[in-house]
Amino acid sequence: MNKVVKNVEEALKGIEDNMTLMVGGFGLCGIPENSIAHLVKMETKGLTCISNNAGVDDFGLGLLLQKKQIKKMIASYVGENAEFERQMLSGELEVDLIPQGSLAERCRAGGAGIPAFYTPTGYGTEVAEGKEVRVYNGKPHILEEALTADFAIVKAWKGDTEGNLIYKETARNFNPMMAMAGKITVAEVEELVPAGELDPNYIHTPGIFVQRIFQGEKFEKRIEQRTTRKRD
Amino acid sequence: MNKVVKNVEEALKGIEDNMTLMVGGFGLCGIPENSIAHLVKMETKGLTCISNNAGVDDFGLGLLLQKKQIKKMIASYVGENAEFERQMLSGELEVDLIPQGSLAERCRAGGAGIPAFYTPTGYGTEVAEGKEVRVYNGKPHILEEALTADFAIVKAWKGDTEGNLIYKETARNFNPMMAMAGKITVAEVEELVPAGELDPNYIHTPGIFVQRIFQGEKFEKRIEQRTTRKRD
Amino acid sequence: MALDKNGIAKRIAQELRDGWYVNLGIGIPTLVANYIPEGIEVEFQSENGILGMGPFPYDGEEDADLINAGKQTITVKKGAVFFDSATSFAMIRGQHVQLTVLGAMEVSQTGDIASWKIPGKMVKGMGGAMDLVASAENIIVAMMHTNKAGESKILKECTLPLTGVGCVKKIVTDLAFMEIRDGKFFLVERAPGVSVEEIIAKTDGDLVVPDFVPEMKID
Amino acid sequence: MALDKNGIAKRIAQELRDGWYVNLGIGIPTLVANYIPEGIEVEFQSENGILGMGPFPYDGEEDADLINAGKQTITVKKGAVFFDSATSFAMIRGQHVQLTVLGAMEVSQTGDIASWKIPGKMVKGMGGAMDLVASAENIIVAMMHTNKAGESKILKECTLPLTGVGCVKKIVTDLAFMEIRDGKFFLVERAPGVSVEEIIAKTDGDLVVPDFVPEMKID
Repeated sequence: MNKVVKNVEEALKGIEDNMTLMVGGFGLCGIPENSIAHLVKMETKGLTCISNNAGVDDFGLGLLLQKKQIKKMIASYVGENAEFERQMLSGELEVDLIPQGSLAERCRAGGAGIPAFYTPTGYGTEVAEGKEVRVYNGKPHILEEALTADFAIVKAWKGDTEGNLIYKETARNFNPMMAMAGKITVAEVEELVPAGELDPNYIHTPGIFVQRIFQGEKFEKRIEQRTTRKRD
Repeated sequence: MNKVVKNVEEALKGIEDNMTLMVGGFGLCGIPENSIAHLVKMETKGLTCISNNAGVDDFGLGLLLQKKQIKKMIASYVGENAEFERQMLSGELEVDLIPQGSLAERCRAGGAGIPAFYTPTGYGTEVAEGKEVRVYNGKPHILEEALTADFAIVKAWKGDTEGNLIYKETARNFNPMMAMAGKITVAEVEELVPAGELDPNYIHTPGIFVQRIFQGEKFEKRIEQRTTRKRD
Repeated sequence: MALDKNGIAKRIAQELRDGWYVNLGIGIPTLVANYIPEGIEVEFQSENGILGMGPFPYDGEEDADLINAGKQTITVKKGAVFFDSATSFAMIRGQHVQLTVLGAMEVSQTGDIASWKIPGKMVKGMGGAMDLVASAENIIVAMMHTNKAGESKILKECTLPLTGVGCVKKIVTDLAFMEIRDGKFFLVERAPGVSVEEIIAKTDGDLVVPDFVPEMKID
Repeated sequence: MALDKNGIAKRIAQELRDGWYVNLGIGIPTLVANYIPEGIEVEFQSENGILGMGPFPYDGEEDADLINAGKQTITVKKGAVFFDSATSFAMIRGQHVQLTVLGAMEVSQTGDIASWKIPGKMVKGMGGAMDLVASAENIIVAMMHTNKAGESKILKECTLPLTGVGCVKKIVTDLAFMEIRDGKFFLVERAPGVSVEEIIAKTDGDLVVPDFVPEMKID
């Protein structure tokens, strides 16, 4: 099943104002840079973005925030983005903060046809407000519902023409679950290869979850916290 | 973290009468042959076994059934085992039949700290009896609870000394979820290698889920339905 | 003349659409893979953990680690992928598989299906069938119209324990192609040489018969 | 003399046990990895998807695809493994990680912890902290005993939005090592040169002080 589209324009066709997008990555690691850059060009407005983080001021989803294209952000940690904090505190931006593990599991659930599940995470906190509580194994749990999106945009290291994806190291993070949960899932990859070149035993995201795939033109792969040690 | 034990005796130490065991595999594919053979020798009785199938009369879990070591079987499909059917219809064996996808998801949930989840599977059937029903997206779903086990016994292709596992082809099946859900997880592998020999990007079961690992002495790998075609 | 198993599979194959991921059950459904219409591409998922199944292996090339959900030795096509059972049913439950074809002991006119148990007699278990019927957007049942005693398996209500409720959309038997419409069987096509009268006689449930019932076109 | 950040990390490192998988939060907790006691082996999990973290890379060898949960460039040890975020939190929620060390803005004497939000002022989000504190069997909080204004952060009740309820077991501050016992802080050890009186004065919650309070042994 050939899923290849010729470029980012074609890959993002159909994204409209007020849609919900899932965007893969953790911090600036494993984010779909080419698609984000193109979303800025598309000037789509009123987006709800589901992503663990909101980028930094001048990279990642921060670029969409600067252009005020995001109406609502669903994330777990947004500490590195001054413009985000400003828009949130001023009320311009709706924000739903979700514990990281619940965010990951809710995306997986959305892709896996599990509409809701119980988790101990967040019990007794703001996160639990309005949610059903039930005791299992002597411990209170809250009911969390699945998340899905009109489009899920993920970034992989290698992909084949069938949409099978392999991620590199910790750039995997949220990408596999979001790939499962998109009505249309778009994958941008560093290297696009013919079907049969990836070992079927070591594929992270089976192509069945991916509707469109393209090779990104350029990956900056910015490092957020460059930490090193001196050679002895 | 070295998880290597020297043989199957040491690997299965602590398994006692009336315990609950998860046993990996689908049909006879990817089953922990060495451990099953040793369980027969141990003569442990009153076991509750959670496994997708119950083996055939003279292989796999069928060996434990022949010796009447199993009190209760939790499975999804048991069609290939005459002794199983006899024991069940005579009432000697308790049987809990669970849809295959719910079985897989309940094991994963057990390993992932999710005590219960909603699924559409089984609504309106015997499987739903006594279970809570709730409508999501206009469709009735039933509440299924997590499964865990005193021991999970899985079979992998390659493993390293840290307990990291790689499965081969469709021998993966239930092994990864069961590895997550055992209080003690035992892995028997075809090939045991030093830490660092497996590519960290392509490991199916991270070693954190595995408490004991050993290289099996012998793998028969019996084929249940040998189907072939003639060369043109 | 009533269809044989391959005939049923051929008719079902005509329902395949380009780009679909398809799960084929054990028995007649497995044969559907042999009759994919020209010009369309479909991918077969087997719930034990594979996408991109190829044909059976050549004699002597069987691999014990490579089987389908019927436990048969198989091969893979280029672009295949292996995964665990939880991921496999995430695909199924999450409606990423567009079509499920499976066998049945009974179907009812409201789309109920019974396929896994005869109380006190046969208990094989439901395997993946309950997950498949609960979630699939398109379900085609492949079955014989009557049992060996000649009794209809196309019923007002199922008598055996159910596999799923109100889920079946299409049924292809040795005699007919029917759809479930408004709580009744609707006769879409009859098998080559089979009369509408025979189908009516062998159908226990309410059957809507349009003025003209075309004959199936099977090569 | 009150402990510095490295001193706090050193004291916490003494609580590590052989064979444990450990998750270290951002800030002081990250430093704990530098002080693993001799003769024990522990493995560090980072919730963005890695087990078996090694030290920071040498200058020029940074890999943008290889970071920890603090977004810092790292390296891997032999036997490391990468996984996705759902699997990562399956490890955490499923209690496969034996110890969590994290920072806090406030802790209460019943083990509540606040660490992610100052209403109207600072909203960074909880990241993985809520999952970690809800599930970990052992939680050690690394923090300063007081804020910059000198006010105690060791409280009867937290004033800020909670991260978790009744979950903290041990607290190591610049002044003291305390445990939560029966709804009170129990003073286990004092920092080198710090008096019991100073700890009492700077602790807002109920503090149980045994007759003899040993001084921490920090190299």
